[in-house]
Amino acid sequence: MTMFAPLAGIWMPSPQDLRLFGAELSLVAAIVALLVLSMLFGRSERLGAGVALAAAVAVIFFCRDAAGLVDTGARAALTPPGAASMLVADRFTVFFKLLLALFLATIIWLWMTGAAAGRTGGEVRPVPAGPEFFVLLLTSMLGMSLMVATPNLLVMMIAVETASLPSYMLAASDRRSRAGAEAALKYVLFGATTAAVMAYGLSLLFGLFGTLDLPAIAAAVSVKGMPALGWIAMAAFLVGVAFKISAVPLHFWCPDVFEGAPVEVATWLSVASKAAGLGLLLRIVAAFGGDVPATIALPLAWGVGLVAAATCTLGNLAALRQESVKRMLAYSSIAHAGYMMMAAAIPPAAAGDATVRPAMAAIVSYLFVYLLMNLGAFGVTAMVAWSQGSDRLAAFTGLGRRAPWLAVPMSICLFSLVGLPPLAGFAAKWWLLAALGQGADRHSWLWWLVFVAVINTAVSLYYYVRVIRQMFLADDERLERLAVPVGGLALANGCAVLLLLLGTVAFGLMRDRSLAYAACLARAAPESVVAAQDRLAWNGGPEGMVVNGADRP
Amino acid sequence: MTGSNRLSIVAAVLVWLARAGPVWARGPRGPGPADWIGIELEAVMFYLLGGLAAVCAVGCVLSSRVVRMALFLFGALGAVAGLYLLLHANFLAAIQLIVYAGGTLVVIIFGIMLSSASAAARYRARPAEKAAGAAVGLLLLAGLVTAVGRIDWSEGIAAAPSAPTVDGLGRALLTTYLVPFELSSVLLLAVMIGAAWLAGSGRK
Amino acid sequence: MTEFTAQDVIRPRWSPALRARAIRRFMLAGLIIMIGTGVAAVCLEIFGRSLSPLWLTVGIVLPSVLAFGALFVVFAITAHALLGRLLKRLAFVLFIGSLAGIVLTAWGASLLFGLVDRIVAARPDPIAQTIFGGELTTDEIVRFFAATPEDPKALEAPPALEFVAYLLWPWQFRLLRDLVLALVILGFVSVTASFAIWWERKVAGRIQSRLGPMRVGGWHGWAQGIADGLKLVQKEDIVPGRADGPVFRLAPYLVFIPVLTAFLALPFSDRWVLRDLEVGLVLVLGLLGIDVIGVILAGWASHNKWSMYGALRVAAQMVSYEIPMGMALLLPVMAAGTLRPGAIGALQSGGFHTWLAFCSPFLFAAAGVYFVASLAACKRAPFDLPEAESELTGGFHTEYSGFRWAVFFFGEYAAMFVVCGLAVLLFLGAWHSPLPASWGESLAGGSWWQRGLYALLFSGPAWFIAKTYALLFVHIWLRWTLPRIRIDQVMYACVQVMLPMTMLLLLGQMFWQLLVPPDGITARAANIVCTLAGAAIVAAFVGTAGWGYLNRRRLVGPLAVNHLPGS
Amino acid sequence: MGSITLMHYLVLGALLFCCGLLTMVVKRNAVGILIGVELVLNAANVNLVAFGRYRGAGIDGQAAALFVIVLAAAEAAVAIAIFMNFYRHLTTVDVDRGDLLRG
Repeated sequence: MTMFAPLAGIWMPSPQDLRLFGAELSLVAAIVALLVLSMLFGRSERLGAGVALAAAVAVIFFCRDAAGLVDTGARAALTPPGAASMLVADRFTVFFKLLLALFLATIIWLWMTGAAAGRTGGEVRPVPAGPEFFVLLLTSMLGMSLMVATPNLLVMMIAVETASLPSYMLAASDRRSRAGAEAALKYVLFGATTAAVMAYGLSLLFGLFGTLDLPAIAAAVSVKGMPALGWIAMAAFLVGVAFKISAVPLHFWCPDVFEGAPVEVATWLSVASKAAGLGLLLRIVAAFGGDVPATIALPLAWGVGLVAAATCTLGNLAALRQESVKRMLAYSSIAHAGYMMMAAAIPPAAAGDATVRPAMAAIVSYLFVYLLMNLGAFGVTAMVAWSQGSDRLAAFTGLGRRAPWLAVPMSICLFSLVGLPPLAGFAAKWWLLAALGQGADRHSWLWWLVFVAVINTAVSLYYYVRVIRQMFLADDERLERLAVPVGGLALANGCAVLLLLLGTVAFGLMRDRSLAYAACLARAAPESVVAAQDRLAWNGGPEGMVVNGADRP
Repeated sequence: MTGSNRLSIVAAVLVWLARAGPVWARGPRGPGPADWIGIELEAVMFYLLGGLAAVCAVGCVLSSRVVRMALFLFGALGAVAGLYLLLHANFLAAIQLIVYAGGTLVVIIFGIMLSSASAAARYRARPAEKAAGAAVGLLLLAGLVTAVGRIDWSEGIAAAPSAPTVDGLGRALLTTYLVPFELSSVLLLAVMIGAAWLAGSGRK
Repeated sequence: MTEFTAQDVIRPRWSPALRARAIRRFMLAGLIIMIGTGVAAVCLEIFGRSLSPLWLTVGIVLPSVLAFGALFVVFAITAHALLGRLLKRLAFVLFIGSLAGIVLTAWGASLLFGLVDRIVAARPDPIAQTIFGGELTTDEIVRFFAATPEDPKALEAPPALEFVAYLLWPWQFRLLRDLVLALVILGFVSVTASFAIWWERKVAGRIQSRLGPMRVGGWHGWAQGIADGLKLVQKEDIVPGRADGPVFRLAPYLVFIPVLTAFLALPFSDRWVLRDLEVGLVLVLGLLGIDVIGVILAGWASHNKWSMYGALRVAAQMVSYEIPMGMALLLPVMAAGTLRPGAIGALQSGGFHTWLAFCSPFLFAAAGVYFVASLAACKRAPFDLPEAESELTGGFHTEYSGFRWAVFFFGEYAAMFVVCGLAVLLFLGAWHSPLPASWGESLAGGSWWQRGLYALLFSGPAWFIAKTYALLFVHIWLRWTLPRIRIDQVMYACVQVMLPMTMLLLLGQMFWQLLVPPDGITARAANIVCTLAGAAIVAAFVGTAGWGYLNRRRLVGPLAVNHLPGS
Repeated sequence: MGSITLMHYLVLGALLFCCGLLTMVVKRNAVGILIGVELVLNAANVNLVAFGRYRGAGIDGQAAALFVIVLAAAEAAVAIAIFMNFYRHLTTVDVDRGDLLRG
């Protein structure tokens, strides 16, 4: 076209590139649409929820599309030829986006339930209000889905901020709550501090290696080695990632925010934020596999392992003495992040080695199961908190009688969080430990991590069972039955049923480890994700991260 | 003494002064007395601006009033903008002034004004904290400087660095850095909306 | 001549004895530092051959600066005491002298620098420039002058030439040149400010059917600005008891200095610019944005609720209006494809119709939007909420008096000049006259009077200054004509009117440049229409003024008019 | 002698970083902590631009610094909005006063 003649010399991304990132684009489109629509039709919350739901559906659709494209070998970098790639589209990112989209949909479900409860019941139910809430939710999702999709440190940092900044505001989204204000204050101060340290680390890494492209940095490291400054810079950069995962010693924000923030937001952060952080960590750790000498890969793995052990131990110990169930779940989420980090600590082996992939798959399946367990537990806690006005342990008294359809799924979710056998939580944990054990064939120190994980599981039994005991064994006749919105019942029971189903299926497949996770996901996830873990693309593999857009069609 | 006499004496003195003149102006050039003050302008500017930035940074730590801290931050920002000019990053210097000093800092000062009970409000650290802070800070600084100093920065330098132009930077932002560029624009949009929503008075 | 004397307004704050003691002390300090520095320099020359820049800065540069500072203070105090008396007799001479001085210094400096540059260029091998050692030596200067076509190596130079060489030698250093030019700019800003203060009062008087200042200086009280300045300088130095002292003292300079720095990149003509930076426009915009901080801090540090309200209004208003202002500036930048002020100015040399404001309808609208936004960014009426006298008793400068208050006003008028200058530079043909510069090409390269004629008729700093002053007049005119609007209206106008408008204009200009071929019929038609509209506005402006002048007796009243020249 | 090298800028960056970190640790006022964050981000920017100049990747360094500036602006806006929200509840921004959530 003559119109664009002045632009002829400028590079433009190809339509296929854009199609591969349709999920992100639809998120951005939803954000803009939300603003325009609320300008046209007034500030309706239901409109916001609708648009966000539509965005979630669009993301799922585009993920299926992208998965198909990725299967046929399509790759995108969104940079002009010759420049290092800024984004990658592989099965791993597609899976993460799918996970986030499903989760987003359930969060909106939870929100609708809460809004309905607030409208019908006489209780004062703080509803995070306005289309802004959904704008922020979608933006944080955009940041999270980009966190796992980039091999570039700069984009990683910006994506982390894009995920964090809206989250800070979401935590304060109930403006009448003092706890929310305080939680947001702590969250933002913590986050800003870690982000600044991360930026400093990034600047040093840029100076040391002359690039911000992760594979290029790994290549430079394997040639030149890692100086002391490099370790400092790496540690400073990982501080920002550890903040997202809420790894010890950067976990302080987590319980406060989960307690103070509205429950939808707490649920969202408990899974999505950690999942994205873990994906980012995996990408970094995995980049230092392959040709990187063991003198560099091993200390990194050791560090991650130590932090993981400390994270799950501290999380579990702190959860023991909590009276607030939300806070207890917050510490439990710290502990679970620790479990998942353990798999990231398995030192990546040479390209094509079988050790890494079970670890990746373990984390991926753990995340999926964890999403269900956490959603159920937080959902029930939300119902109780909404009708009782408190989320202390005392509010759960006699729930088995007062609302059996909440108490039973809650118990299933909690047992699954412990990791008891017939449930999906057990299968997830089993694969995690199995992956660790497989890695321990080569690095025997990994047995220590297995040991720590098992001990911690035993410890965690105590505080989960405390809630169950309060629900079924303690009762007070004076307490009346709970009025629970139907949507909430559906959510909690849906989670529980899925957990049971998954657990049963997985249990049957437990004998063959290598098959188990595949089969598990095959039934759990939509068809396009079936082979997600089979095709997990890591550096060095045949479908590894694309550098320089070399094999773009 | 007549006027013309006086004038001639003055002229003689001037000529004598000129002949005596400053040693470095006289030449001959090359290795010799003219070279011993081989200070480049860049070095002097660096020490002035860097010194200002460092003093302001230390002032930020030591000051107990928030407004003073903001003022020190302003000094540091300005000095860093000057350093960008020294580093041939003209555009960045201008952006630093517009966005950082003219935008971010105004927001911060705005926040201080709205959130402090009185102009004289002070927040003092406890002595133990001060001591611990100083020790940790100095240790950290020493560690960082040692680590930085142990690296031979001269290796692997590409060809003579050319000063990037505004044009080049603009092109890079829309090609190589397209993804971060668009991402940060979405981020700014969301932040603008969210901040206005959060700080608003709560009316619907 | 009236009976008014400068002594009436100038009440010395110091007793003569005190002043003399202070002068002695400062002189002594200066001398001691100078001698010490000299000794240090000699010692360094004797003992040290290599010296770190840090020590050199601490040992020599800083003391020298301090010594000069001390002597400057002495000079200032003395001058301060003398000026009041001098002003009475020499006001006119001073004014004319300072104007002439500024012009001559700028002009002479450029000639001098050009000469030195020629000498430098004549040298074969360039070496790095340092503070104390440059490319040139005095020998080379002498040789440059002494060399004749017959004997290029002639070294027999008269001693006077050697002396001249020492005078010329320092001017090869950028730092020194910048210092001189910075002084010129300072002088220009001072003259502009003191002139604008008087002008504003005169215009206000005319608009309100009265005379305005008539006493100081004789003819229509023209020295009022200078007298005001002197009065303010001599007033008592008051810092409110509960104010935050250092911040209170610092704030006026944070307003003034950034604006002064903005002149760094503001071109008065293609050659009359301190630094024609690649990012000049952004830099000017950034520096204009910084003075908000000074204003906010002034309001905060005063510990006074009126000041505080004023400061909060400033923070909201100025920061908000910078956005439409900056976005309106983007349109001419898009049209010109550069951020370099010199290049944008040079683009518009083809006459009235090539001025950027008339190139497309969007640019035409953007010029208007920019002008309104710039009014608000300078907190001028009708957007002068921050200092609204009737509600805030002066706003952020309620507690200020004396010299610091004067600095605020210098800053404000300098900022007005800069924003008007930007409008002229970007939209109204920069330093070019309405006649196309190409008509005068034969004059441009001719003898000195031909060149002068060219500058006067076609393009030169005079045009830039004249056009800027015309816009400055509109600023003043609007202030005394329009009522002040409410703060919510101010914010509404920015966020919901000007901002969307500039965005649409930006989009429109983008499509205009993509779709409309620059020399097609559409572009030409738009150009003609816009030019005619612009010409009509100018004609209406001049016509209204002329009609008003012809009917002045009826409009203003004989009492005020009888004093006018020509009445 | 006397010429400025990359080392000079890196040491300045380290100094700014340490001062910023100390500010974040020592101050009790939330805005004070934010100012410390800005200092650290400036340290990162000095590093980035200096590396860009001296290690032959000018555009990359400056582009990264540009993004850091943008992030700093966004972060400050969010932080101040949240501080205001906190101030509405407690009429202070002293971090130690936020003691509702404990455990």
